[in-house]
Amino acid sequence: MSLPLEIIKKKRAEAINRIIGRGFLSTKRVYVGMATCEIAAGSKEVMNAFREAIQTGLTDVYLTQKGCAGRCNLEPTVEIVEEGKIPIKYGRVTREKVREIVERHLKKGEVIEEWVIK
Amino acid sequence: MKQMITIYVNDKAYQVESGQTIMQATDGIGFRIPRLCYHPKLSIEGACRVCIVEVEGARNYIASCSYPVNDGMRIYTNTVPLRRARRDIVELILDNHPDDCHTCERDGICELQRLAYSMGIRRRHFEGEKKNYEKDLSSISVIRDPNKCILCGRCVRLCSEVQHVNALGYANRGFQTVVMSAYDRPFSESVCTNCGQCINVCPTAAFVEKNYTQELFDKLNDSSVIKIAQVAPSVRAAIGEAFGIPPGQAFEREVAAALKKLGFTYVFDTQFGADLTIMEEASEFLERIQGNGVLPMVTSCSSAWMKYVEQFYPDLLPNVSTCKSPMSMLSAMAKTYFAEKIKIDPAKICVAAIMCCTAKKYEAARPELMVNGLPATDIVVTTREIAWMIRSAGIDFLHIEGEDFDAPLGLSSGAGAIFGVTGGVMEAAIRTAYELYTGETLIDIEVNAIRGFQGIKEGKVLMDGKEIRVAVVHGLGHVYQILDMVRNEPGRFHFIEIMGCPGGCIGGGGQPYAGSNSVPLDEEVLQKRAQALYGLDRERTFRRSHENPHVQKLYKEFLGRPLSSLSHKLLHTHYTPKEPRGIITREQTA
Amino acid sequence: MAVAGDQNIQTLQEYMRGLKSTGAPCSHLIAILHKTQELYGYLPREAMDEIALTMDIPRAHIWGVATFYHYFNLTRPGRHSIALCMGTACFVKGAADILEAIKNKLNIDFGETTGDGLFTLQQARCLGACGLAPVMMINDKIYGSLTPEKAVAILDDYASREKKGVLHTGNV
Amino acid sequence: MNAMNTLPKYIVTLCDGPTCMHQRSKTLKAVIEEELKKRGLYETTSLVLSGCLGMCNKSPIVIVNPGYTIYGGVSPEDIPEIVEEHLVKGKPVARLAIEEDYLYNRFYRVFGDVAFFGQQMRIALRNCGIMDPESLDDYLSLRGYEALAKVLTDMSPAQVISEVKKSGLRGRGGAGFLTGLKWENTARQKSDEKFVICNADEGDPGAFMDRSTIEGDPHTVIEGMIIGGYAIGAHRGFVYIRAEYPLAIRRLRKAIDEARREGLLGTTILDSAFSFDIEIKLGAGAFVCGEETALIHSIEGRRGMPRPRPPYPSQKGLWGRPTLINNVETWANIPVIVLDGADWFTTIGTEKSKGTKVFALAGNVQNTGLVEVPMGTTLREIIYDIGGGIPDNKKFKAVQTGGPSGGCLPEQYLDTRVDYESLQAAGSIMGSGGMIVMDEGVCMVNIAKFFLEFTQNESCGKCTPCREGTKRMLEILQRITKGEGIEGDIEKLERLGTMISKASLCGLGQSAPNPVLSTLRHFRAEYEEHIKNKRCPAGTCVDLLSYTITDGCVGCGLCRKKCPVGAISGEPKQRHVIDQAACINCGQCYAACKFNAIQKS
Repeated sequence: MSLPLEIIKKKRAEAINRIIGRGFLSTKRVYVGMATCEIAAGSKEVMNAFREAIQTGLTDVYLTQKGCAGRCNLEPTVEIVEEGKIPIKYGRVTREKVREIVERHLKKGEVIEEWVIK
Repeated sequence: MKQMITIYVNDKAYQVESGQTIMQATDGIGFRIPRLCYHPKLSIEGACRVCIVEVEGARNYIASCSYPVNDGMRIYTNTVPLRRARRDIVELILDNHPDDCHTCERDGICELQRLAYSMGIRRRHFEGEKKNYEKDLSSISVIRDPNKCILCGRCVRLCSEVQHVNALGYANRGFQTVVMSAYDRPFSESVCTNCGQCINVCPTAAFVEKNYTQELFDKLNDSSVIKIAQVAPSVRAAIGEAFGIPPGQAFEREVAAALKKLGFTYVFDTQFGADLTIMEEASEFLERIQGNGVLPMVTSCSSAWMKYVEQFYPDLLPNVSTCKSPMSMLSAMAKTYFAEKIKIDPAKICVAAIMCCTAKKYEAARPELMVNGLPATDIVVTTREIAWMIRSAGIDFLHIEGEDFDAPLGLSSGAGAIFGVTGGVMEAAIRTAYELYTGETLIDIEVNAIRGFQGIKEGKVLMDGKEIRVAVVHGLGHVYQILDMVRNEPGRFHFIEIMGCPGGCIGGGGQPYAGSNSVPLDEEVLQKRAQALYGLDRERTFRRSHENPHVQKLYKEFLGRPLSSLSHKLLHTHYTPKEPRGIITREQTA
Repeated sequence: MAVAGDQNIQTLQEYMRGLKSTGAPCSHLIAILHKTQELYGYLPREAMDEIALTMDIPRAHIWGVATFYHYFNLTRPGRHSIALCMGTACFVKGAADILEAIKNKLNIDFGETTGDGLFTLQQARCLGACGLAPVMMINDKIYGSLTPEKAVAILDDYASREKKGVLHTGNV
Repeated sequence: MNAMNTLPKYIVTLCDGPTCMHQRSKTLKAVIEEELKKRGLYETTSLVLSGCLGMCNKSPIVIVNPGYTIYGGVSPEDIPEIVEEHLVKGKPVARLAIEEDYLYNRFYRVFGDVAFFGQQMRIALRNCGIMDPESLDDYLSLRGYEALAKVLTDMSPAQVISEVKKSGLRGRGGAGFLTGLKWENTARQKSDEKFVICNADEGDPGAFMDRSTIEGDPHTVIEGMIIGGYAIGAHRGFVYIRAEYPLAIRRLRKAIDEARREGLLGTTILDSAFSFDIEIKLGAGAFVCGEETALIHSIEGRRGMPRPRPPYPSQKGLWGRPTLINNVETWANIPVIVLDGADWFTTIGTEKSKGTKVFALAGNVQNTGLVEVPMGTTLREIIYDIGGGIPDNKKFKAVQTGGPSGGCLPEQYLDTRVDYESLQAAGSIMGSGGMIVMDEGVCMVNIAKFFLEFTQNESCGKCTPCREGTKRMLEILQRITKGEGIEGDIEKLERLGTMISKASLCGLGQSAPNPVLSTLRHFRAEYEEHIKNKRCPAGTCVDLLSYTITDGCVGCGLCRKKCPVGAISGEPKQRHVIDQAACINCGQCYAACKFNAIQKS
């Protein structure tokens, strides 16, 4: 019988493998806020827009939801995390903005500064 | 081992037992902290906040009813800010209570009125909107007036914890909280058994009996009617209290005299009905044990219990004796046997029953108890109502010359008298059944095993070598225990007495309100009322129902024998399951 | 008593059957009432009676609980339930004006349903969307950053879509 | 801080917590700025001062992002090397870098550069916003359930309790009772069964910390509860959560199911001898159920009416058994205390209030949202540095903390440190974390009335002072805001308020008068103005308003058309007049006027 600590370390290793298996190591990780407040502000639309982008050919992106980070009046929020770069947080994202974020940021690597939460 | 600790009350040291609440401890050393929602027989509510005290080191006031004492505790019961807070709390209650003391049923005997007076509230500071609800007049026994309710919750706790009926509950919340029955339906459509204990514990007039005194005065002044009164045993054991006499003194002949002064043509005794009940019930019991009838047989005298069984235990209705209650038996005899005797049209007779009970008002209205198309009992008034009528009619009850009850339905045995105490019916039945069964006279007729105020009492009687196991229950809250036993061990008992009210009829819902020096349901008061009835029993020449010569005469002249077909027609009845079905609670739920 | 063949009552009974064996019956009461409201949209008396008899809980007790918790409706609600947030953040940002506008528009107060059975107005105590204050929730959808005009326009939109029959039922 | 017009290449965070500040982080800042300028990097580097980062033993701390390189024990002499090697050449300075793996760090890797977040310290909310709340894998990857495993492997229940006690953690639900003490009291009881409850009946209007925590990181609450169960010897836990939070309920349910599937809940957790499971119990819209005895009654299926204490829930709680109740935020702190240690935890916060507190910042403030700061942060820092101050150039008037149980504090209290004692001393309370900022347009009498309406509505109706007393107080306030206040009303409010707070049965009643008493204390003149002069200085009490048309009127006639009662008259191009007797103060003219020619007073 193993000790709980050993078990949990094993579980963690397995969990990390599964996350990687889901594409965590993609160059860009996109987190969409999906708490009640975010959803109220329209984040479901945002999430769907990213999903559609992936379905229609956007690659090398790891898309996931996240809880509310707490910046309520700028919701919906989206984070784009890239290894070695400063994580970009977009605020008040809409379906239209997603289209641009996909085209400019995710595909071309251009940060759309005016939407960034500073 | 009781541990003694030191507490300081207003800076004076006292030795008290540990493990008590502040209220219990201070009650024992000569204090009486004002209180309202607290009741010794009910769970601690802590709601009214009248009993607050200051405790050194505590940021807030402490409700003394619920807070335990500890060693070295310094308690202050009368500081200026505390007195003001307590006064303001009582004023807040008053501010949301009708200002109609002068026209209120409980004027002069209202706990709130007493409390407000002792708090020294002479001016109002916080008056505002008052609640405004309709009175619920639907029940034939109990009136509910939410406007007078101060939400102490005693009735809710009582109905749930003591009676397990759960007809009452809180509804809504906050300032809108109201005590009502389920779905805000009329009380008459609830599971209420009409026991009236809510009236007894209510500190104000939020619950009162449906008052029939005016109807009765009208009848008494109607010369075309023959006015017959019958008086329950427990009325005589308690009515003195309504006139300021300490509990424990029986006023038997005084009641008879007062009723005659009120204008009754004949004053009969429900105890005669009780003797008659015993004749029938003992015979029914013997028939059941000898003829494979449904056992155990359960008594049927208590009106609250009868409605309870119809709603809560309809499957056990075959166990219930078919005998009518003493009241209904006597009324039936008055309108047949006696009417024939005096050659009067029964329709011209008005039978008024003076009862310790509110549920009897409901019983009197049961259609199945009609006799030859007429209601057997026309009007039921409680001990409280009759005491008021006596006073109102200008009769000096305390100096009245006693008179006898009238023949032929006024003579009773000692067995009839003890009907009013829990265990009394059983004791009376044993006295007679023993003799009917064995042919021998029972010598030791005081059956102590089934006396007293324990919730469930069990006893055994040997009749010709046959062991008869009996049980006695009082208070509806204990009923489930005994009936669970009946279900689990059908052979365990032969005969069970069940009374709806704690203590039996002496603790009925129509008895005088607790005086200023006692609390409702005070067991000491019940003991004294019981002693009064046991005293009457001991003084009687005849102590067994079958020895009552007028009962014997009734059988000889009219009924024939117990369980005769005429008896069946006039003295027995049947029961039917009633809606809404009651929910049996084994633990308290409020 | 339950109407024979009442699908909801049957679902409710099944739900209760699953609970009855576990723990004190009373401890399931609030969950059962939630289930009832989910099925009926409110707490019909027949359903409460059914709960009383199945779970052995006195009616007065059930009634006490049903009336204590404001989440429970005791009457059938309108097709669309409007929960106007009166939380502090919304209040500070003018929820009282929104309330006034809605009251004027629909002629109902909190807890009431419009005569046409279309809207029920309810008071919410913070919908947790304070960043968008003032907010209201219609059925499950939250509308934020309201002004009195915006609120009225949203209601108009519901009403007109309802007329055209493009809206489905309320609480889904 | 240097103003940035374009996105920086690097973000340098300097810990500005009390310890680091003591270690001269301010001097460091100057040195860094100088070095940056020297190398022409000043415009492309963002320099951020953060709140305490909880690495005080290695202070001063400098963090360079991206990459989240932490430099500890940095001296001014080290700065040129860091700037040259790391910021110019892109090679972190291994010599100075420290390996710190506190649970909260991960949040900073993503959010540390934004001032709003950088000033905060995320312990309870450490995972909110950086992981998928519906993924147990995500939680596990962030060292989830490691605290539980550690406890089950290395610690006895007594050791767990002693660690929690040592941490100085106090209940985050409002009262601030020492959590460890509560655990100890419950553990001490002998009983056949004990229970653990998570109070997620977040009822303060304007507070949503618990919802966010559960929606963003449900497992942390579950993990905390299991550890609590282990410590006190309970095998069943309940989460009592508002039915108004469907998403939180769904996520929690999913998290419980997944934890159960992974052997983290249920029998023999992680192959240990310990078993524990959690059920969800729904509230149904009763604020009072946040009170622990009312909550217990509600779980038992009764009306949520509190009962007198003692006995305390730790002695006789759910079904009469010893019960440990903590709120969501408290539970969320537990895994951190276990993994990062009580010693570390106690470095954060003030002497008597350790750790952080989450606030829901709302109202008239630029940045609304959830804010978690070390205890001891000032109100000013929260409202201005994190919250960005008051919008629309309006003046700050008051901040309300503690929801309906709390109080309003005026400007002179802005430097009050948020901890249990300081807020109480100022006349408010910590409460569960609502923080509403109010500008000059908010009437304090009206706000007191608002809160009292709330508590009045939520009073369970059991005890007289709360049921009847708050009603009378409300009536008086209604009178005052209608201009019908009379001499003596203030004294009555004070008399009732004091009595209610000292005599009520439960915390709800005892604190119900706080909004009134605190505004009376700090804004008494505003009350008097309403009563004596029938004037509402903030201009919000409708019945006390009057609208007048000023010289600015050009006679466009718009107000005349808008007026629903025809109270405005005037010739075109002439100054219009409002008939005060006919005016109903609806304000439509005021809103309509394009020339600001209508005055509200």
